[in-house]
Amino acid sequence: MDFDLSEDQRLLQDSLSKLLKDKYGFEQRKGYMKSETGWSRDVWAAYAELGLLGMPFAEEDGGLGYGAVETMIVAEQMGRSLTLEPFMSTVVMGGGFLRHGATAEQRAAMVPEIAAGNLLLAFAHTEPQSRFDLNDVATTAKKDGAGWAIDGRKGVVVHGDTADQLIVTARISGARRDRDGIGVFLVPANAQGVTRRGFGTSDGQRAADITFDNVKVGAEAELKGGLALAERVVDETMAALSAEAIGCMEAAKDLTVDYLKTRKQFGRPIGSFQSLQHRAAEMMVCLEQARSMAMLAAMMASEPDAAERRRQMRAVKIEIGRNARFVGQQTVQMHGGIAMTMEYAGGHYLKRLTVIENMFGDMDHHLAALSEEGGVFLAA
Amino acid sequence: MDFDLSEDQRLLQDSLSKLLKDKYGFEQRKGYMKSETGWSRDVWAAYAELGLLGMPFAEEDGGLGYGAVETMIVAEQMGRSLTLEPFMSTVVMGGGFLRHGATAEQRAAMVPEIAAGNLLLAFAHTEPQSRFDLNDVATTAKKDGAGWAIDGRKGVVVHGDTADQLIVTARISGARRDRDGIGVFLVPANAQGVTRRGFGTSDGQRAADITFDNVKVGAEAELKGGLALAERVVDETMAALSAEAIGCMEAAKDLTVDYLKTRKQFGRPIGSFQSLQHRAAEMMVCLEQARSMAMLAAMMASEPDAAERRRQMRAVKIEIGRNARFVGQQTVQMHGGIAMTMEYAGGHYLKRLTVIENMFGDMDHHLAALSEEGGVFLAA
Amino acid sequence: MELRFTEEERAFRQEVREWIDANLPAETRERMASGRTPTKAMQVDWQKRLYAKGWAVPHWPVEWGGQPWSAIKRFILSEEIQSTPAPTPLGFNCNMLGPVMVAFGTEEQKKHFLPKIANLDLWFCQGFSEPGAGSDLASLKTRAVREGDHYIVNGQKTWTTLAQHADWIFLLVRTDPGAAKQQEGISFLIADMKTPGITVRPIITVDGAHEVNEVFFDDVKVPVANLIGTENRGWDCAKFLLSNERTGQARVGASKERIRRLKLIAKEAPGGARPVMEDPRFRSRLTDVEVQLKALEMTTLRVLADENRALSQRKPNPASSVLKIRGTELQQAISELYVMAAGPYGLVSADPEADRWNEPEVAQDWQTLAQATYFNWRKQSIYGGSTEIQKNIMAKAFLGL
Amino acid sequence: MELRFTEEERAFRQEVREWIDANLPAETRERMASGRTPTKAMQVDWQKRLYAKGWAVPHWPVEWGGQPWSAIKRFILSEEIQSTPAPTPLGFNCNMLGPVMVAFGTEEQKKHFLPKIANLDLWFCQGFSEPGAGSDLASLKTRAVREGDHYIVNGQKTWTTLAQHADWIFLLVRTDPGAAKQQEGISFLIADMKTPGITVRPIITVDGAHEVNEVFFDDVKVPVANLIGTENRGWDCAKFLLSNERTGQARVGASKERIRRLKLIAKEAPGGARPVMEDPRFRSRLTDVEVQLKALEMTTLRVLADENRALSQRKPNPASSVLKIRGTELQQAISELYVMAAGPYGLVSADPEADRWNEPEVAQDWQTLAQATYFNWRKQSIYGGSTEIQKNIMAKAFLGL
Repeated sequence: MDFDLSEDQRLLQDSLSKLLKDKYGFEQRKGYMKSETGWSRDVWAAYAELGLLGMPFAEEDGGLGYGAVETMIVAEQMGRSLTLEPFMSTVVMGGGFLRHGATAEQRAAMVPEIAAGNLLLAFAHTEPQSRFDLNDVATTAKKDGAGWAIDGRKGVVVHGDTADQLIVTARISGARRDRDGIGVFLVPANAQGVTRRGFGTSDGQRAADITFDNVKVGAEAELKGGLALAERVVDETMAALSAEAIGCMEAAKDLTVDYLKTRKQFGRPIGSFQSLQHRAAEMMVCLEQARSMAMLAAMMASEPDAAERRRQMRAVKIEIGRNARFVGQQTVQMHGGIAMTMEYAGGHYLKRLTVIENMFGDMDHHLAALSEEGGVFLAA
Repeated sequence: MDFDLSEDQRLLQDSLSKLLKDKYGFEQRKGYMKSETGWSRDVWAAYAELGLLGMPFAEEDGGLGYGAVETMIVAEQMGRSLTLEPFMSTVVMGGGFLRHGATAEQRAAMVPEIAAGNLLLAFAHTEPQSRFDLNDVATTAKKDGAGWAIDGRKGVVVHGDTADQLIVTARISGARRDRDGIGVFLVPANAQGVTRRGFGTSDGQRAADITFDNVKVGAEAELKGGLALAERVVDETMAALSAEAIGCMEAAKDLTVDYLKTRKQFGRPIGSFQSLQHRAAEMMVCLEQARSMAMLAAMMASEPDAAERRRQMRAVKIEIGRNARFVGQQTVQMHGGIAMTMEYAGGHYLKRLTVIENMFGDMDHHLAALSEEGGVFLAA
Repeated sequence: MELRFTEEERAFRQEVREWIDANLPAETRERMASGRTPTKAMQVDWQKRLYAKGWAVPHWPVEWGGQPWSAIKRFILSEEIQSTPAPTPLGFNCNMLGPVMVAFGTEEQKKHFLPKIANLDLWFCQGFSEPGAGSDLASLKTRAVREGDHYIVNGQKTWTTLAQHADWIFLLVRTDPGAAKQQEGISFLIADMKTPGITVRPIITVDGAHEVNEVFFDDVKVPVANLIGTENRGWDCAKFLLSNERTGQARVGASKERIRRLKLIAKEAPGGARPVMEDPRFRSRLTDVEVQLKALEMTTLRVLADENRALSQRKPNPASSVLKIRGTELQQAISELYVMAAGPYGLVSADPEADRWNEPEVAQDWQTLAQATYFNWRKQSIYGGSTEIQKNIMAKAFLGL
Repeated sequence: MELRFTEEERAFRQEVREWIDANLPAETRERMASGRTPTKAMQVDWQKRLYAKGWAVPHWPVEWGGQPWSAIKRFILSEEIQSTPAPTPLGFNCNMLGPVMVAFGTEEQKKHFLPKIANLDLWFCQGFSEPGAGSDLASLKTRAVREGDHYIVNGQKTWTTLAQHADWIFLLVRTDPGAAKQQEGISFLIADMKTPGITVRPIITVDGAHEVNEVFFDDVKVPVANLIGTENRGWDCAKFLLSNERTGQARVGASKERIRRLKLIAKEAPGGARPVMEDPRFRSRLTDVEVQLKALEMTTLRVLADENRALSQRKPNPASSVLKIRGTELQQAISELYVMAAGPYGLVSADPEADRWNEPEVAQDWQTLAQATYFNWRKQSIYGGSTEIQKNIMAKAFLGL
């Protein structure tokens, strides 16, 4: 067991950190947010140049063959800078679906495009009734000649407004909440019958509400793996989101501690007040506990036993959520009014952390499921 | 609406407070605890003299006709002094059963004896399988000629080791958890077939495990009212226990604040440290919120609508439990080691508060039930 | 001790309820019920109706539009307004400036301003906080120099709520920078927002709302007649204002309304296999908040019933400090329950700039407000005396630490 | 970065498990499993077995009985011992005095004492705290005056755990009351408990247990040869001791064992209609604690893996401060879950004076221990550096506040 980064990993961290320092100051970020896409094509191109967009793919597919630890490193840096680009959607989620569910031909066609920054993906799974349950799918895929016809509605498709290809769960057979009978389909966003309505999310990112009205795709559009594939990719995504949350928390903690040292009231730095000192210490405890879980997530992302992976990932999500909430809230509380404003980064960390807490299941969702699965420490 | 005490009520409070100051110093209490009964016959006689033992009974029965507010006043004083005598068992619970369930003849026979301090009662309801459910009764009462034969086992009968008469729930008909078919019986503790094993409780009081082996009682032994009677009395007891908890919390808070002012470390009173100041302030918030609920309990104890009474009393028990736990734990934490010892009152408040928290249902028990009953604020 | 509402109090509650039902415009009720703040027009219209009925400022002296009511009766009115929900009379006017003017103002000031304040003919905002003076309010730096019958005011105020709606502002200024203590040498002024040299700059909060502002004073001429109380004794007015109406901060009525609504919503809100409300965990969390709110309601009533004693003995009820701390916590906790209920659709963010952005709707209206409200309500433990400041006060005033 | 146990580490875990199974006396295992502390005889017997195997003090230098293992391997041994559960090697001997003697002792002291310490031939207790010196340890007053080749010790120690079992004591005494700083002028001594003038008086804790003691020193003659390190530099030894083996304080293995046992118990524990474990609220609370414990386990591993860097750069890992704070909280949280599971029968209190008081049983054994353990474990956030002291240290050392 060894928690140190390799030389290559440190290099990756440094070069991304440098890029973001250069291109992702908080003021620059405001500009990206106001642009039409809500994020920066320019930064995206820089990611491509750095190799980040092809990192999870096998070298023979045109990628770098990086693993979960590298994803953790990258996501953490992005969390620090509150980046807005569709890295999770395209590289982590899209990449996961292509690696585990696509044919060699599909990968040969798509991976170079993704790596070059020309192709964006988004995962469409949430439905009005589904809440956090991936298996709750009312959208249907019906056989249509050799191919499929897809009908239904997906909500809150993160970065679905700018995606070129949508990855869509749809029911081939069975009842709405059956685990069997779910297919995962690659659907071009400009296919006939696809209607998208984009909107802002509470953390200042973008998402879309998407309806599918008799959308025809070929037989090859169905990725192999069904629900198990989607769950695997979501587990990998939860690992990446956890690392992003660590970046947010660490940056928020640093910002807060700096503020405590410089802001004066009653003639002294407010960081000299013991109640705030203890709260800052508690923030650090939360950060370290969360960081431990992000590392566990990186370790478990490649666990082949799906049930074991899922249980541990639930534990990760719960602990990240708990600590993210505390750190986010206290960042605002200890700053006071200034962190309530759009102009200051503090409150934006709370917002992004809140969204991460509520993606792919909140604390109660995973607590309920994990406790039904026997908890963390199974009987020996 | 008026929260002030009347002149008479203030007098009652003062005279009991004086009595306890005189007879219930912490060192005196240690002596009572070590005595054979585990409490003081002498103090009990003093209560009788003050009229406390007959206070809830109607004047025509030989009592003082006092209500829930007076019980609250008395219980709060007893909580401050951590008294050990069977006041809850005999006067609050026993009194409740006699007032609401006994015949005039029974009251005529028993009330003067109780008021004089000669007769002690205890309520036997818990069974090994019942947890907090009053309706979960495996003990049976079978018709036996004109009377009854009782068989079963009751656990954790508070003050059951010294009681003269036991008030016992037993099943006359139906299945173990049916709400119907439960009878409440007055059983002399020295009746043939009654076996008692006394033991100490975690707060330094006394209780007994009691088995009933074909115990024969007359027809008049059955009080009228069944489960509804028991629930009504338990609601009244929860009100009194809440007031006792207020007394414990207030005394614990005072003790702690005094200690913060006098204990010095690092060359200054530890009460000058802001983190402890804020914790003490939080203790006060807890105390006041709990006090509000103890007052609500006194108000609701006489509510005729049983469902409404029950809902409000659950809310009381939950809020008392939450705040009792915080105040009890912080009393120990802010004192440090000294409050971990038997020799000092601080830890004993935590112990008594823990027992109160766990009597007649803990927080989760009442949260579950209350949320199923629609919560506190019903739809308008 | 009598812990039930009297027959008369219950009848009054019924009367209030019926009157509100008959008089509250439907669109105001609807907007409030959705969890939004009222528009300026709604606020003004409703407060004028309340004033006409005699219910806008019942806690003021009768001669200035108040009512000879008990504190409990005032509580009932306020609770009914909040739990309808309807707009509450503007706090800056009715709970802050009004009582200060009654206590410290001249007869001319009272005659001229009090009716306009109560009837919301003039909308006042509050100029207390400054960039360098937050929790430590007495360190404020905005200067007012007397020149003839005017003060010349220079400086900056911040966190000025709804300054964009305001006709007037009341503010604290430093009139004697040489005073021995910083609390001395402060004065309390009122000023017309149209006075040259006053500039309002919006502050957009993290939820996207425009609620607070910066207000800049650049050589602003304020007539000396606009001084409230004595020059250099403005801190007395400020302390009086801040200690006033602490019971209002608990906002129990509003929280009860939010809880009741949430129960209805959560009965329908999809929870995967079953509605959110049927998840025992969610239900327990909700009930837990309700229980604490019930306790806070009782605490509020205790403080109100004790008001006369507290005023006459000048010894505040220790329970009064509970109201701001727990009231805030519970409002924040309720906002977290809404976020939980909204689930993945809580990510959808209402666009406050575009009125009909959600047509056709991409998420239910309440879902689009859940996270915004959660973010916005974080302010409640910061403003009006942060939780930390409240605890400092409690430790000192009530515990002697 | 390699976040899995190696093949070798997994094999070692298996070896440890099998060895413990084969060597732990049944009555010791049973007593530990019931949640009780081991008797003195059990502790001594078990530690001698571990020492014979080479496993009592693996973190010591190899020449003194240690093992050339990685921190992870030591963690595995310790975790397996805790989760059996079996007695852990006596902390006063193995984690406190032993390392201090290795670092500061003379060759004679090492040769004479270290094997006896490791093999528990001598049971040591700790004389640090005094009635007036708790969190502020450096204010200690026990005096040692040198007279020829002896110190004459006078004073009082308190909270001395298991002094009633101890053969020897290590203690901090003030040898130079005139020193400029109170941390200077302190010396670190060891003393035979049979020395005339040493009196042990039990302190009974709220749960009825006799675990801690007061120790009085009345003109106690301690040979100068019993000084560890340099006279007046005892604070160096104390700091070294306190910073040592912080990972042990998390006690993750023991907490895992308590959690696993609780799950079994709660499956049977009556909950009215159904066993406690089937109540979704209880189950969520339990799972929530498990999750935090899992995080703490990972944090422990991170700190261990980082040990060499931290030692060589003299820069402790910030995560190390987490261990005591969260470890304590979780142990306390688990004790509260036991209280919940016990329900009304949690009121039954074990009589620690009478061995067979519960025959025939009035409640299940674990029920009778639930509240006592809860009360007893409140000490954990107080001793060994209270949570408050830990946070002071963190704010200063890691956050620069």
